[in-house]
Amino acid sequence: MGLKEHVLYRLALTPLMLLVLLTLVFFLMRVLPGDPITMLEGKNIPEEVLARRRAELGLDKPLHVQYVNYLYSVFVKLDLGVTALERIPVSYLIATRLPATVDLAIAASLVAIGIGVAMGLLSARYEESWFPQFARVYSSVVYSIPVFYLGLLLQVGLARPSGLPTTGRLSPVNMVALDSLPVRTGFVLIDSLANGRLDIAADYLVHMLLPALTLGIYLSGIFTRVTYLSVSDAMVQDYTRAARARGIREWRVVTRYGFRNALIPLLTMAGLQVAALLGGAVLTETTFNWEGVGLLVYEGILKRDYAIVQGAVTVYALIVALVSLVVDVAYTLVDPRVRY
Amino acid sequence: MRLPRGFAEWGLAVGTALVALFVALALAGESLVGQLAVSNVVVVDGRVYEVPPLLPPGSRLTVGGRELVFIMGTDQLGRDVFARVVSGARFVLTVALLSTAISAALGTILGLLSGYVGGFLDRVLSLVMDSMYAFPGLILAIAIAALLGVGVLNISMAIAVVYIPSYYRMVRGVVLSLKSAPFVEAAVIAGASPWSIVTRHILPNVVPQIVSLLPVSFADAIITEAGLTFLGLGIEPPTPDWGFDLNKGRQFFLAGYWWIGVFPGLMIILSVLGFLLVGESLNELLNPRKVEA
Amino acid sequence: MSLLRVQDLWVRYRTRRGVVEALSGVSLSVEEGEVLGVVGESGSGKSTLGLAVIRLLPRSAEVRGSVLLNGKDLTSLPEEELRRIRGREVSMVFQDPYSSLNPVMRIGDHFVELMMEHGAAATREEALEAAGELLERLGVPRERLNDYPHQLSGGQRQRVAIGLALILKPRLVIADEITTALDALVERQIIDLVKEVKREYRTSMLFITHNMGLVAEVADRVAVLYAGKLAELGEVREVVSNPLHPYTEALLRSVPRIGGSRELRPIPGEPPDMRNPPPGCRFHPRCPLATERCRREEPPLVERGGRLVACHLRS
Amino acid sequence: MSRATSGVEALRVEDLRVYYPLRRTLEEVLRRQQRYLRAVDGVTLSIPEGATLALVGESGSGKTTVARAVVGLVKPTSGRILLWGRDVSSLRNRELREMRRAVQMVFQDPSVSLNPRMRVGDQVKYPLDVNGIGTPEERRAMALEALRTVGLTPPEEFYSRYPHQLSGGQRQRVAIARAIVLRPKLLIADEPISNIDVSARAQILELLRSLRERMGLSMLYITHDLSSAWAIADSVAVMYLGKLVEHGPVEEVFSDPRHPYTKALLQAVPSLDERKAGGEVVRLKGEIPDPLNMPSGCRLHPRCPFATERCRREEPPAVKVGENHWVYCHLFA
Repeated sequence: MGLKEHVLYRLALTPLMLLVLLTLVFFLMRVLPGDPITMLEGKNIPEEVLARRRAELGLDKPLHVQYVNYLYSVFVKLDLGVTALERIPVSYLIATRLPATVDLAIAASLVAIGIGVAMGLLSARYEESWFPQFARVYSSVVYSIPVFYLGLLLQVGLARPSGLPTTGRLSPVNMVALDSLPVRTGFVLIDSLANGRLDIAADYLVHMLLPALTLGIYLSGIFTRVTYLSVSDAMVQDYTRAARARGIREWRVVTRYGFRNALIPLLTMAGLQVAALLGGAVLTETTFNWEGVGLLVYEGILKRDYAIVQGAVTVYALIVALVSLVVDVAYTLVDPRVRY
Repeated sequence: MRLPRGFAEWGLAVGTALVALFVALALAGESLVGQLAVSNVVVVDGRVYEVPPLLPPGSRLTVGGRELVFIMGTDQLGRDVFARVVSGARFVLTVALLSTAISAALGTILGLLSGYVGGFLDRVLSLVMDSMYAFPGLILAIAIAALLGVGVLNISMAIAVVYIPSYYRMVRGVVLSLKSAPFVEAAVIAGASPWSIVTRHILPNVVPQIVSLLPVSFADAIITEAGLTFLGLGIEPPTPDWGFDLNKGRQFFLAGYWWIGVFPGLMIILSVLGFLLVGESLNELLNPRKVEA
Repeated sequence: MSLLRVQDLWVRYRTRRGVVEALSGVSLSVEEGEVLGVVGESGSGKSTLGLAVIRLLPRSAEVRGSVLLNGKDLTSLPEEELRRIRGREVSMVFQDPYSSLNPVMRIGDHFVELMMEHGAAATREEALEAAGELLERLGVPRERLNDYPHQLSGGQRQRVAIGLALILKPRLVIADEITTALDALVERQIIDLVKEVKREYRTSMLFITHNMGLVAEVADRVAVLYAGKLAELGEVREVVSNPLHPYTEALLRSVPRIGGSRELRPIPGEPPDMRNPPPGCRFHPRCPLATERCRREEPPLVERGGRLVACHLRS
Repeated sequence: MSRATSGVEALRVEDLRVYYPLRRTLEEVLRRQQRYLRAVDGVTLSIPEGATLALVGESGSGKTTVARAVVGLVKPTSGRILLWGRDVSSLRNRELREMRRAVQMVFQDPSVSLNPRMRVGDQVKYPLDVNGIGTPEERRAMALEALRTVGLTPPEEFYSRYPHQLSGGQRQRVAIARAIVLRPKLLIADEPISNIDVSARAQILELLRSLRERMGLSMLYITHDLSSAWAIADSVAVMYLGKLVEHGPVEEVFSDPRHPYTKALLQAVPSLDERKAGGEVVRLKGEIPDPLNMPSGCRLHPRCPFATERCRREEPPAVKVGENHWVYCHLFA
């Protein structure tokens, strides 16, 4: 198969994966006790009100009809439905929340990759020093810290003394200012820069610092570990030994033989970390009141708002599929042996 | 006795000590600290005393001629933080144990089936498992935990679902590689039945791999449990639980009452670290990476 | 003065299961323009010898003794000085051509890197030109420089590895089982190539193998190792036609010769456990001629008619 | 050294083909095409009862696939496999099981052909267990006997060890013990000495040879090592890219090889003796091509120094060049 065919194949697989997840979530939410109306309005609402509200949301129909209707609207009409209470289109809600989560995820990834790669490379280069041991202890300890705890510690330890903001995405003033900007993409950084509002961009970055550090440090544990392991794996291969036998400089051996070959397993790992990243984002967003999809889905679950949860699941699945597609294409850049 | 050498041996020593401590706490912690974990009321000689809330760590209190020491202070309800921290081990370790057992058992059975039977069953199961594996597990766990409600079994199931795919993928992979291993082919040539091949050749070679995954997935389960209870899911107050207490303590954190949250958080870290170290060190000691001679 | 002089070399590995004695006091030399074959079964220490010379043993190895290349002791050279010698004065070709080239680097880049690192080429183009020329002489089309290792066949890869070992015209090349991973016909091509290189470049070689036939074809002298010790050392023709050490003799007889007798005469027993080598002569548990003395006393290495042999029966 | 044979054929392989379907590209799916890897492409050979046939060739020649088809690990795409005159595909249930039991195999690498988590004795006993032969005590006794037969003495000591506690040669002995414990009549040995140490090779060859005498085994010995074929086989068949190129009695083929490939293979063996002067030197160009791009006509033609236009176009026929000595080459047609 060529790359093009592989991409097509992956794309064809995405709806299947989405179907599996949506089916899982759909039945979980319907089969288990509780529904949005009783959750929202208490258990003592009159019978006929309940019936009417249920009918409005289509909850009075048999389960399999609801299921088919739901799949029909997602896959054919590309419609994610409306929220139970305010009847806001879910796609609108997600569109307004997604940029915040994407920003956070990218920033956190940069932190995690930066720390991980630096630690991994230094460990491989100075293998006989104390550094590799330190890196391993670091990665184990960081892996053990719950991300929300790390967030709290940073809030107390870093934000309180330095006066960094601990919640929200922007100062209230800028929140209002942002709304009145002519150019809107939803991405605060892009919007503020496009409109020449450097102050808003700076404010946003300051607000993002703590959440990004929190999520980034949390993920850096596993990045450090995998970088170190894959680099040292490549460092005992025949080609590395052969390079040393040719008198190649050690830093070069570490980077062009060790790290360059470690990129292949690293890429696989990075692709799989998207799940951890998005999961960690839920807790990080809750801790820092960062209004992204994570916070939205968490509230949706508590309110038992089917539409929000299913909509978010759809978006998550699409993100995961997109990332794995990117990873697959990246393989062909990183490893000349890969031909799909 | 000699001192441990290298990361693996130190890791095993420290990890085992931590694991032993937490297992001991889970078994006996509650009986050691008594009622103070769940109430702020002390009864001395038939008289009832109330412990004031938000006492800082190291506070001493004399009630009815007896001196009480609150080395970790008291929480917003006047309960002893130390007592809660100590007795909190039971809930989280029970959940971790249950969920790991459930996911390991289900994942292994499904992985065996998928890998050995192959064909359509394998395709469908793999699609389902891969979808779940790639999906943010915590979100799935949150959803399930929110729907199932409180209780040890409910929260355990919510966590178990997340880790089934890990076991499934590992077991399936091992089974696939074993299926074409020469010693399995030799068994086929000797006339062995599929049942005999699975039980005598495949399972014995899968089990060690599962076992090596257990401690790390146990550690993961603790973190996930803490995440769920931090969000207020799956647990019913006043059951002592680190994640839950941390969440409650969070509101008092910035106000300066740091001890309510800090200590439960530390307990989470140390318990996760214990199992993680045991798992990683054991793997390294049992499967040393080859060093060219 | 010999080009390479290994003196009383001891190598031990510390492993989890105990200390392995890989080499126990081996001394030998390689003259200018000479190919010295090193023969032994696995565990004899032959690969350890090759790696010890170029100082690439794993860190778990303890090394004693000296390795003099052109009078410089490689065992005590500072790391940076050693690096400059590797590749330029002494180089090595490894057993498995499938894993000894960096899979993510083009063939040409292997040469460019090597030559620029050692200041043998000023520009990329210059390096590629020299590499292309050498490869063609070694039977690899020049265009292969643009390929990645996986695009080459096993034989071509081994030719490339040989090219990398030769391009800086080192004084000594260590060849460690360089045909073992190859198919019969490709092995033949590589043997022919090595012979040609020997003729044309007059490069000295330490040719390590388990195959006596190979040594007979390419080497001038041969060192037979058994359990980390030198059993016999001498001119190849003489050793093959008239082995002095019972181990050499048994080794030669254990391989059936096509067209010769079809009887098999295996060496009895198992190679020794090097964590706990046998006392006295290390070959005595498997030697048909062993006496009480062989069990107790280690035989010294003595000269017999221009040859060195370590056997009580010959002293 | 041709030994007396009863005239019965232990194994006969007739026009065996084993094709593996390749994963299809999108275009092929749309055009309903299917490409195959032709691992074995029309091989015919036979082993008289009590004789040993060496099947030699380089990696990728298909020799191992022939062995796997004979023991039933792969299904032939076409052709027939006859054991003692009976077509395997016509056998059912009990008969098939019994026939299979009579054909056992020794694999190439003893470090992967033994179950790492099973005691050596239990592995040898296992074939008896699954076939329900004898009582547990009898099975144990038979396993001990098999260990003794392959030279692992005292057998009681080896019985309870695990494979990793043995040397490579000893492991291969265990694998042989496991193969003979069912008292097979045909033994397939797939490169049994190529993954073990030099000094153990002759031991294993000698063991196989003595077993053959003692148990009256017929043997298919697969190897790329011609000198071992010389030591152990009565006749030899040479394969290249899924096809036979030459077969005949060992002495005759090795002293007077006809096919250019056989010649090159024989001349490739590193020799202890000084190269004899005279005689044509055959060197083949290049290396085995990718089996997905099989050459037309004679498969050797792109590498053969004697190739003619005809070799490029036509597949060579089988030509008889001596008593039981056949060669597939246009040079002799």
